[in-house]
Amino acid sequence: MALDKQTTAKREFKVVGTRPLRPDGVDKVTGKALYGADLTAPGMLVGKILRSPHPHARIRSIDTSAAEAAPGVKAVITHADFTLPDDEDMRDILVNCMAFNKALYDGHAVAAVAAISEAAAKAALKLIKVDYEVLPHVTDVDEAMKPDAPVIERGRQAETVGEGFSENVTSYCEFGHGDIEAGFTRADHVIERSFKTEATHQGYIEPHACLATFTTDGKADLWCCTQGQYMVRRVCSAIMDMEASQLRVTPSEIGGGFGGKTTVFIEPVALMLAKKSGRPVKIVMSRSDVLRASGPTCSSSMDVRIGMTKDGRITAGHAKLRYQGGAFPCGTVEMGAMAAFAAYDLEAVRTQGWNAMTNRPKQAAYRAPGAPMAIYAVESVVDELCQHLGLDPLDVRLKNAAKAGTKASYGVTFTDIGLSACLAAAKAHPHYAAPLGPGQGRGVSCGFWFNFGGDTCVTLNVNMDGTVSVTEGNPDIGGSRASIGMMAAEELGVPFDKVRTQVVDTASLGYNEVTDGSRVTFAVGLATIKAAQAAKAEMCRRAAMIWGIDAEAVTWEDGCAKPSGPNAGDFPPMTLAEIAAVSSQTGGPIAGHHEVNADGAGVSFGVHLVDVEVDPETGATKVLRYTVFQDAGKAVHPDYVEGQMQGGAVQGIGWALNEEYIYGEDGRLQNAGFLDYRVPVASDLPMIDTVILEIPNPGHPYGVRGVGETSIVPPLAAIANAVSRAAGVRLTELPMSPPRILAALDAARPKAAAE
Amino acid sequence: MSRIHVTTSVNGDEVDFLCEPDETLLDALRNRLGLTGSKEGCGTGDCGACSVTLDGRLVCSCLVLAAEAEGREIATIEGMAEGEALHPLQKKFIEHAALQCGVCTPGILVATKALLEKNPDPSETEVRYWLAGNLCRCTGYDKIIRAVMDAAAELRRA
Amino acid sequence: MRFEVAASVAEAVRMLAAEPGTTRVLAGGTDVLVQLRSGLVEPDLVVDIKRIDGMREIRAEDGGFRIGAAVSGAELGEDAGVRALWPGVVEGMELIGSTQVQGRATLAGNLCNASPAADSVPAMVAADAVARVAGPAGERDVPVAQIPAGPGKTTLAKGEFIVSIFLPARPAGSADAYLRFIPRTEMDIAVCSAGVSLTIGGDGTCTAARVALGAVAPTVLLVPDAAAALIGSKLDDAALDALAAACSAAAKPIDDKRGTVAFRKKVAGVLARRAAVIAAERARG
Amino acid sequence: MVKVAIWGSLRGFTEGRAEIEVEAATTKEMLDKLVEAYPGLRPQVERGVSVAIDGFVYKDAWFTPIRPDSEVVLMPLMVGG
Repeated sequence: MALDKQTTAKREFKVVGTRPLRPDGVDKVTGKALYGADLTAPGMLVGKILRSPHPHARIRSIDTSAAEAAPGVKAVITHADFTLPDDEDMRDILVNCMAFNKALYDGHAVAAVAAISEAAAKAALKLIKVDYEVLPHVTDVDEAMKPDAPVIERGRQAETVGEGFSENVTSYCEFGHGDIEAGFTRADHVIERSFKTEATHQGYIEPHACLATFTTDGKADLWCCTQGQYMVRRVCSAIMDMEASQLRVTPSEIGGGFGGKTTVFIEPVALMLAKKSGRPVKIVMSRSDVLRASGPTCSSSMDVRIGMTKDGRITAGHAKLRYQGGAFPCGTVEMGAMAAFAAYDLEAVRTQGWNAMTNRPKQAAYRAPGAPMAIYAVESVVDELCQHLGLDPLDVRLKNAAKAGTKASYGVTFTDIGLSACLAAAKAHPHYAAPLGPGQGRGVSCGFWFNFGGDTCVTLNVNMDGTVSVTEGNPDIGGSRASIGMMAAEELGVPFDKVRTQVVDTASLGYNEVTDGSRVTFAVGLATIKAAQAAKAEMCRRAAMIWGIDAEAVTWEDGCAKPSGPNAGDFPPMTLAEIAAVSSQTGGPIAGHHEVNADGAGVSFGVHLVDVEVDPETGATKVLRYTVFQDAGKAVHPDYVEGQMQGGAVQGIGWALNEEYIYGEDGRLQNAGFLDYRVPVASDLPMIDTVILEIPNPGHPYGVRGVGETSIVPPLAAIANAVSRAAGVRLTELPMSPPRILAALDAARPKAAAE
Repeated sequence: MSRIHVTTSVNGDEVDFLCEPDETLLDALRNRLGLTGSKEGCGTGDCGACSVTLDGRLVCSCLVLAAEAEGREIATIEGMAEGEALHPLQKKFIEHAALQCGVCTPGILVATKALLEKNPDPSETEVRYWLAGNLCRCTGYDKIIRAVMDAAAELRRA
Repeated sequence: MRFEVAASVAEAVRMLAAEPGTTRVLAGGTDVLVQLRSGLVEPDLVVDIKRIDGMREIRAEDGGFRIGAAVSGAELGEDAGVRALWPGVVEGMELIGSTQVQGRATLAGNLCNASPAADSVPAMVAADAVARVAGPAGERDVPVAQIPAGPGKTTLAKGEFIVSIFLPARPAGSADAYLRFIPRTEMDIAVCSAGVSLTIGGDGTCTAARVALGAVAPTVLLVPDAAAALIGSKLDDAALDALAAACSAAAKPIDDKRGTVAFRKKVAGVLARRAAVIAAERARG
Repeated sequence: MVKVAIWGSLRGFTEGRAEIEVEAATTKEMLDKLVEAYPGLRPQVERGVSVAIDGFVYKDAWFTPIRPDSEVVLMPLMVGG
């Protein structure tokens, strides 16, 4: 459908844009909904994983004999039970799930057991003897890039990386256009600053959990909490060297993911234990396992240089981004480098990015992966330029805002985008005019995310009683059953409560990409609308048969088939229910399908506005007021769009203020629990106000844009800018924990006194 | 380790089970009694997903030994609705879209019910501090707070 | 591991003394269960003392209060008498963990966990509270400050456990306050903390004071210099500055994942100063 | 002929060119021709690329038609959260 883009004509919606009750609500408020750890099977064993205490160590040998002989133990596995797949990505995933020749980070899995009880499994883990040769380690991105750094794995460097770096640097990228040096010359003021951000974790409340069964004829069933059951099947069947059709993966309800459940950590281990023991095996990660050995974000080190004229025109921008993504190559800095200056219409811009390996867990996606850090750095420098030149930060952003026709730094020319609308809405909002008290500061930041579509497959069945069943393949992580059902109801012209949306296992539909890239409401919605259109065409054909007229002479309107005009014949409209009731008599069941590699996901922009107060004696920051402005294209269920905006904002607040991976000198994670990995709690926060803007995405029939990810991008800089203005000193390192803020304040105090 | 026989009351029903001496009440509820509505998010009392009441007092069931439950009264999320009738808090959570993934929801509902029984007219700040031990990663708490305030108002009217 | 429920103090002492291996006393369990589950401690015996008579009671005694070892934070907070006499101790206790943790956690448990950052301990030390310890040799009274021996270690002997905490009577014009610094608003371990107990005479002069700091040394630190800065003053800025300086000087903290030496030294003074102001306001009624 | 914009770090493999002209009517043809003309691009193309055509991003879609006046931009393969 490349050249068949949708119309942007305004249309009247009946269901889309309303706020019906979500269909899975009752299950989730009564405790009936089944999540990853909630299923049991007869004869089930408990699976437990032994993890490396060392950040970097060669595994000389693993002696499992005592564990195998222990009472109640039914299987013990190590890397020796697996065969490395040919595909490099699959190999990395397997080696991350089970260490081969080396333990690459604190918490890396080295062996696993399945036993009849938790206690027996725990006892068996202690009997496994691993002979480690401890190696020098590196966890900091700048250290890892130095030529003399301990190398995580040789031979992983792409041809794009230049000379002078450690082999840990796996790839280099560069984007941009124009002559930046000429641009800086035109500037009245240029600011260059260096920034660092620590790794954060998605922090989903539900730890990874799965239940695997394996039959002797090679069929397997896997129940797990995941953002994509088809991805799990593809990866696990490759690792287990089995045919995809022989592995059925059923997604549980999912207790949060935010990108962290777009890959596997324990599923291949459970499958191998189940295969070896011949019994169902359940593995549930502890919170400490989740933090040590699932997929946090990249940490970063960045240099940003921006020039501006006295009247606020940005003349050039240059960003150098260095990300570490754990012990395997990743492609995250590319997205940061493309997103860094996306909010600006620039004549001269250059971004460079380096990905590096360290002795940390393999990074996984986290909401707009790669973008929040890069945009934090850029938006901080823009803010400082505004301060220096005495300019209003929203005016400056409006003046330089990317718009339709802007050539983005990554080469693409934008179509209709909502950035200026968000900025104008922020400017006009009462929040922006509200007075600030002493010690308080206001910060603004733009945010951007690309949004994706991808492989999608939906079936829509019209039942004989006039109800509709939508079958889709993307786990409902935040209300998508509601939004998908609403789009089906809208297209068919039936009430929302006549539609039930089911998320199904891998045997029931073709491939669906993981719930990521803010793709579900966009892509699954698109496929659902197309499937509904197919069902409508079939229902028109059935009505035509009943009326004895040509199918082309029947149209669908308000939930009914109608003759298309006076010439077509004079028949009373037939409702969906009436057509469905006689479907058996008119040719059999009525269904619509749509299968597509969806494109046309429109980019998404947002603007955040925040007020904070900094305690000058302790460096504590209190968030006083927060408003999110975001372009949703078309908000299908506004409650859940607001929910995405609020949830992303608060995750960003956590990233900005308190969340961080803390590694000790010994390379071990110091804060592997919710006590010291500090996600925001209810009492930390004010209400998060939201303003939804709707600039329709021309790539979707209803104008929908993904909304899930953009909201985590602006808070880092919005909070940093607010804190820096409140404290009177520029903060350049995240998180802005109280000791960091107080140290910055103390460093600035004698200087201020001297001036 | 010899197992311990525990007789206790869960949601008003007398139940008994055998447990290990070091087994938590949460594990016994989930694995012995099939009540999987209480969730384990951390196992260290930092997330509140396992909240239940023990003799009317709000606790983390991951920080209670199952053996301690002998002769006590436990209430879990499974006992909150009466038959088909949802508790007003449950209704308000759905109405206000106060859940996204829903995994923290049972614990938050149990905790909130305990709050409103103690303090039927809490301020927003009181609700936020009472719920500080119930982590929610999806919503940013906004819609949860709105749902609680609205449910409290409705319960006061009733 | 064995789990036993003691019916009396004597039975609990017998059980604890007879077990050759590692033992743990279970009151609120909010620390014991975390250690148990993480594998940090693998006790051979856990003795539940909650069903012993008097363990969950708060009794008025000699103008003060005797608080049973299994009284939870929530129960303590609901006691108007203790709250009126020792508001700082109550607020210290109430800061521990979440509402859920408050349903279980106890003063005695917080003390015996022997964390330098324990929230109730600086306030108890400032209050000069006394722990009653039961053991094979009978009962003895020990100042609270002498119970912790270092991080995770106590001075209690084999078979001993705390049965109650005594908060003494105090003259008119007395009050206390406790403040801690945490990065969030709840749910964190104190990065540093300060408890201040003081008495203000009729003319507004501070006649007595005790100042204790948490999380700036291996055990809670009583700072006599800080108290001396207050005593005899009218709690003017100069006295409060001297108090803060004495606290910052006395603090001997470490750098760790929760804070830095510089931060803790400075903020210990800030908190002591703020706590003294609150305590004085309370004392003046 | 369509003009394909190449991101900066690949220019080392295109004799410094930021834009390459190839005769292609679909994305697959375009990628094949690029690699044919500049074999240094092969590792990156094999690792995976996205293609933006007139502002819309296409991932692994071989037969997406390209008009001669289309804006075609090569992008690294992207993932979301």
